[in-house]
Amino acid sequence: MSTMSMAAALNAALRNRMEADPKVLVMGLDVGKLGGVFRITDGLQKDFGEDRVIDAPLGESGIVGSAVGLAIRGYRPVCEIQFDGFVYPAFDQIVCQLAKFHNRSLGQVKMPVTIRIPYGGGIGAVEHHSESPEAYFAHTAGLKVVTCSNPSDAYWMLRQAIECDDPVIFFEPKRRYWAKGDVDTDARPAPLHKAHVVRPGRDATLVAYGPMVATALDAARAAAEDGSELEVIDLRSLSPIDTDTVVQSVTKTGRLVVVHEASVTLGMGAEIAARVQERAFYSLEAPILRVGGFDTPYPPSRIEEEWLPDVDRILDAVDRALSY
Amino acid sequence: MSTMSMAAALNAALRNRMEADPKVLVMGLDVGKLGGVFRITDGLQKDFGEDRVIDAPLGESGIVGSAVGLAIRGYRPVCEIQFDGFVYPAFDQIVCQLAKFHNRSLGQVKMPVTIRIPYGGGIGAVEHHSESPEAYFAHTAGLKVVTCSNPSDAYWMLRQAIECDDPVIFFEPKRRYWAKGDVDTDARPAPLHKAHVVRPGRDATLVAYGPMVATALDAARAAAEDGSELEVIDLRSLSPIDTDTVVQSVTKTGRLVVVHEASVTLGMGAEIAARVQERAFYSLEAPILRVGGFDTPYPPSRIEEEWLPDVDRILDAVDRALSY
Amino acid sequence: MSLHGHVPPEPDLIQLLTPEGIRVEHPDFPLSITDDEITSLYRDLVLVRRFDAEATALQRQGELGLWASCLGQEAAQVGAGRALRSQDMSFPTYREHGVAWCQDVDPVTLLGMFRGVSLGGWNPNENNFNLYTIVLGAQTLHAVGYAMGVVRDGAVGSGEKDRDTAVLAFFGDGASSQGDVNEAFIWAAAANLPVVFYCQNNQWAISEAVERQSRVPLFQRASGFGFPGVRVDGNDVLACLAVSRQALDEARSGQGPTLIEAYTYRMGAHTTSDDPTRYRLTDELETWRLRDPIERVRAYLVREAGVGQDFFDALDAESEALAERIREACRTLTDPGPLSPFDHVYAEQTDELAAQRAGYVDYLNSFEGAGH
Amino acid sequence: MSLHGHVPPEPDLIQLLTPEGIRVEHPDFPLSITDDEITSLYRDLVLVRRFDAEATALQRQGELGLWASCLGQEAAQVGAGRALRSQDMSFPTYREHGVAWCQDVDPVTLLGMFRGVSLGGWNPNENNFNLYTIVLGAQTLHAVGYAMGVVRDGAVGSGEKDRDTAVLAFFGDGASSQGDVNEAFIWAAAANLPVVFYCQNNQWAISEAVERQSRVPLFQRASGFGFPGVRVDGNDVLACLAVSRQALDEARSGQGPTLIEAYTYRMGAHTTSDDPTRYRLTDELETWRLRDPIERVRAYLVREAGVGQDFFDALDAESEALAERIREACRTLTDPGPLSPFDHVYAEQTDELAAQRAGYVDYLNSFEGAGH
Ligand SMILES: Cc1ncc(C[n+]2csc(CCOP(=O)(O)OP(=O)(O)O)c2C)c(N)n1
Ligand SMILES: Cc1ncc(C[n+]2csc(CCOP(=O)(O)OP(=O)(O)O)c2C)c(N)n1
Ligand SMILES: [Mg+2]
Ligand SMILES: [Mg+2]
Repeated sequence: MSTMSMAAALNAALRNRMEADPKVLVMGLDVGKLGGVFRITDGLQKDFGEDRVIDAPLGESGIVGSAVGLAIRGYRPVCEIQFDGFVYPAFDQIVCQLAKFHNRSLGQVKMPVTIRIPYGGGIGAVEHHSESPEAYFAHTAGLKVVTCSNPSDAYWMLRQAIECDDPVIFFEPKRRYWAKGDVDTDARPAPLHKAHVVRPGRDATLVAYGPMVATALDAARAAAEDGSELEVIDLRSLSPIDTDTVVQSVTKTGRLVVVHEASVTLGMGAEIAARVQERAFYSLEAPILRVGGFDTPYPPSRIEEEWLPDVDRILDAVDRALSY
Repeated sequence: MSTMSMAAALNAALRNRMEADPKVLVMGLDVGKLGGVFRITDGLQKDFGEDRVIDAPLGESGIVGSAVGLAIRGYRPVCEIQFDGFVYPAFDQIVCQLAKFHNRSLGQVKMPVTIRIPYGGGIGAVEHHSESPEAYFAHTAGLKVVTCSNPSDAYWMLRQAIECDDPVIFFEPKRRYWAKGDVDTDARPAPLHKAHVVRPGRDATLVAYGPMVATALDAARAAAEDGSELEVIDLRSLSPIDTDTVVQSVTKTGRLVVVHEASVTLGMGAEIAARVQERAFYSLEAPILRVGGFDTPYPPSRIEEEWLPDVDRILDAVDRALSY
Repeated sequence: MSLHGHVPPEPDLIQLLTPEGIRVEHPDFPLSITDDEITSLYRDLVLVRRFDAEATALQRQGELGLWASCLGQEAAQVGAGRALRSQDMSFPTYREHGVAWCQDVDPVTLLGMFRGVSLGGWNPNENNFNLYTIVLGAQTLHAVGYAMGVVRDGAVGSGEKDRDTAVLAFFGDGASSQGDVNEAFIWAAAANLPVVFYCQNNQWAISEAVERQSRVPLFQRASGFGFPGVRVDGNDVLACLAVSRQALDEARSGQGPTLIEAYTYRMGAHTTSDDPTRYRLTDELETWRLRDPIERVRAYLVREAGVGQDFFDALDAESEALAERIREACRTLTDPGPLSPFDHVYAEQTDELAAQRAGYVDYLNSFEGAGH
Repeated sequence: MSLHGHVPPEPDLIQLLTPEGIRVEHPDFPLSITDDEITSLYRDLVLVRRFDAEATALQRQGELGLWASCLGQEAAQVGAGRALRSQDMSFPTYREHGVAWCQDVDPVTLLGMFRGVSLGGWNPNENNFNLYTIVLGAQTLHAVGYAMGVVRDGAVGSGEKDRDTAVLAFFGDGASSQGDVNEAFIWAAAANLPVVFYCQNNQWAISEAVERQSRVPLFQRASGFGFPGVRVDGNDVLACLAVSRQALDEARSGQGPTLIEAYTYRMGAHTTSDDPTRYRLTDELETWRLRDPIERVRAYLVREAGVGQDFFDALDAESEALAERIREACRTLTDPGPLSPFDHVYAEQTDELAAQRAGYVDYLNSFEGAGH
């Protein structure tokens, strides 16, 4: 057990997989000497060489397209997309090739490709550096989509993603990179696609993931002071979704608020609401409410904190849910 | 008033706008002499010339990217994407540029660009020719997304889309191109973003759009024979969504089934379910159910009819909704 | 000086067999080949054409949903295909039936996706022939990644004949305009990868003539990225073979990528759904008929190699037998089951999709005897 | 023949003013320019550098969230910017502060997005200077589309000086690897558009040296697409001006696109967030300091044009005044209101978004006096 930042945990996971399996390669922009703009690949090129930690030419389609080719040849590439807003040039290769290749080959070619994407806002950045594109990928059959909210999950989930024989889009909440936490590298990790109840409660359920888990926990603590016990679920996996865990909680609490940074329309909250209202219809005492980014482009950074869901907006929704 | 196919109606709408406004250009692959693979642009190049009906070099990013540039120069381009599955190379230009440019310029540059996309299955085609990518766009702030289900809407909605000062993704249900219907080119059209109740009913509401409207109507007719009156809503606009019309119907029927070809997870049905359960919570007598494509890649065409929602699958969901 | 003053001359095609069937030499691409070998190439050309014609016929009969014919491009494909060694990997578009043939892929295998019973479904690593890729240009980046793997595996420049590996990536004149193809050039050049890019310029991208894509010959594109490009008579199987061999050899030995432009012609429609009379003149077709890739080899074999009528008769019979076999086999390609879409979405099935499948099973079962 | 035999020689840079400040002639790019004009170019270079330094300082002081400095690239930018006519349109990346300056865009305008109070927010059609584009290469296709519009407007090759219009598209050495940039080349070449592509090869794309992107000089890329490419000393403002003028003239007169590679150096960090010591040696910086784009003009002015200390003193004062004004103005760039994100999503606001905005207004109002 040791205490480390999420960035360090991700680095350790990469290192672990590269040591274990010579087929694991890391590729992306500036992942070599620089160690990535967030230093997640720090030191890897020095230790594993330039042919395993590859500074790619500047093209995201090239990064993912060549990862597909590497996978056909039996490799297990881990691609870094520098920022959320730069994944779109690779969208065609992800949606039409990476996600579909295994199926197209009737299971004869595996696509064990991990695509790491630092995502989300709150770091005061310029345009395209604070987006939350996870719903695009969760809507795409053939992909698995996960996200971590703490160093331990960062470590284990990235290991599991790399070990997985399917393509995994791995979202890293960039504003939580430097928060520290305990990581037990000898533990038995939870299954990759399992949601976690991170705070038990009985009055309402909060579902969050990635960067919003900490915010949801803050909200739950604030609510507790006002006498409401919120159960907080860290979804962890966005595709597949561990609906059972959410439904079980809602069966108990009768109320659900889903929180994410992405624009609310057709965000993950929509899917969770649709599923839960179907599976827990008779348990719901209030409509499922969603707290998300507004249906606008991500705003200039000086007002991002207002645009992003925060404790107040979450509590406002909780109050509304409780008022039914 | 005249009777024409949807293909002819779309052609007439393009012709109407090109005649009215010299800034309207048509561009895409094979839109010139060939008139497009579906002949929607048939004859336009002959009548309006090669500089207004432009056979583009073969690159979708180029098509949309140059449309953005044309819009900056004051033009009003109508782009054709040849098939649904080929829009992804343009995804970056659509999401990061087309959708955001007006906002980035604080409203000083308009993006009156229409992107026509033949979409959906049921035509026995090979891979990438039968997909329903509408949710990706409906999740993207800054775009408007609409789809037509009949020749009259095809005519009017395309005219309105081209007239709109915002980017509109215009989805055309390719398997309905040849179905005929009345078009009154002198009528006063309904607002572009208004949903239509296309069959009144009291027992349950069916929401569909594009290719599935005809299927939903078939289902409603079948249900009527069994004594259930289904209200069918043609959503028409996928962003923004005319939630009021749906809520109003559900307030009356208490039951809602949403139908689309796209994969069910994070498809339009998710958003509609999330909104309606919130706004019509006390009216719902059953959970909102979704009938959509499965969460798999689009299947080989020989089994597409089984994969796609059909009357039986819709009625099965209606039965389940009615059984609550 | 005017920046725009210089107009480069149109290049000569590399040709080793004229349309009249005369064997000529090219100083840069010597080819020592026996008449037996030419006969064997001829056989491939004829069988590919016959198979292709049969597929077109099967489409007309409703047995296939679509067919993308390679009529007219047989030499470009067989020349390239026969230059591959068994360890090499090829990345086709959707039209390289002639390459598939050379890689020993059963033609019937190719029919599945056109019939609509699969999305491809073969194993690319079985015959080193990648799955057909419909999204234009995407496969060129896959070729690049595969080649990166080849290099890392030490399978370039080792000097071992059966180890050193090249990758052959196909694309069309139209696809040359896609960002992906150009990124593939950049990657291959920057890392000196063993990729041979093989552009079949068949003059058309559906209805768009190649002039829509480029005002200079496509092979020239390569020089701007820093690797050699060459234009070959794509209807001359000997030239295609010689140039492909050379480029693949240089790739295997570590000299990096090459772009080959095989200058050819799509004699048929784009696919069986297309109507080329809307956009091109029959004159053009006539001109290209005179350059038919098969006729010239036959002329050579008859006139120069003394191949007798027996051989041609036997080959006719073999062609018909092949067509017959394909026809039969096509009809027996059965539809996949309704649950098959769930089978291979993931290598590690998710509980979620398994549940969706189970729900669908229940639904299907509900019809048993339900009178629906 | 070996396909890979031929290695083209490295080209000479086009240069009109040596690093030592000696005026030289280039046979292909004559430039008749007065010392007054050179003095005025010098003023631009100095003011741009001062403004850029002030922005970097403002970032350090926390007034900006980020700054992408153009230190070292002033000549490449001012040379190109001063070649534009008022009807021409320019499409920058995010680093062309020197071009903005030449286009009379108030430097303070540029600060908004780096401060985080806007996403750009200026009107591209006001100064014919497009919004900064952060997604690499995207703007090159916008330039292409704009140029299509120019052609359709009859504003090319008319012979009217104030009518004929060219489009100048900027991108970096790194961005040259993006599909979009290459598609832009294809479109511009195929339709012979009046676009001048201007690549500032500043040797680095964040931590990646230009060799990661290309093994041949980037200007060569153009020839493969069928239009001229030329490499100019990007630290020589006279050469950049002369070559840009020529290329823009030819574009306006209907001769089509040109690629200019301005060979220069990013003297600072990629942005204020970057730490270049992790990936490059200070030696390199020293080499390039000797080629400083401003020093050489000053040397020329002092030695050849007899410009006296008065001028330099006055310019220093002007620089400081500019810096002062920017500093003040930056601090007063106020944050947008919390409702502003809803304002310009659409030209025709949707009921849906209006309702979302109204809900947010109610929410915000709920705090009034609520003690939150
Ligand atoms: C990205 C993409 N856009 C559009 C299409 C539709 N399409 C299929 S084939 C074709 C023309 C291809 O021309 P070319 O590359 O010359 O190959 P050819 O068909 O001539 O062999 C087009 C536009 C596609 N398959 N992929
Ligand atoms: C599509 C895309 N991918 C990644 C980035 C992140 N990024 C910003 S600048 C940069 C390097 C650009 O290098 P270059 O084109 O040489 O321009 P320079 O910064 O040197 O002016 C990168 C990778 C981006 N902005 N857009
Ligand atoms: Mg072609
Ligand atoms: Mg650079």
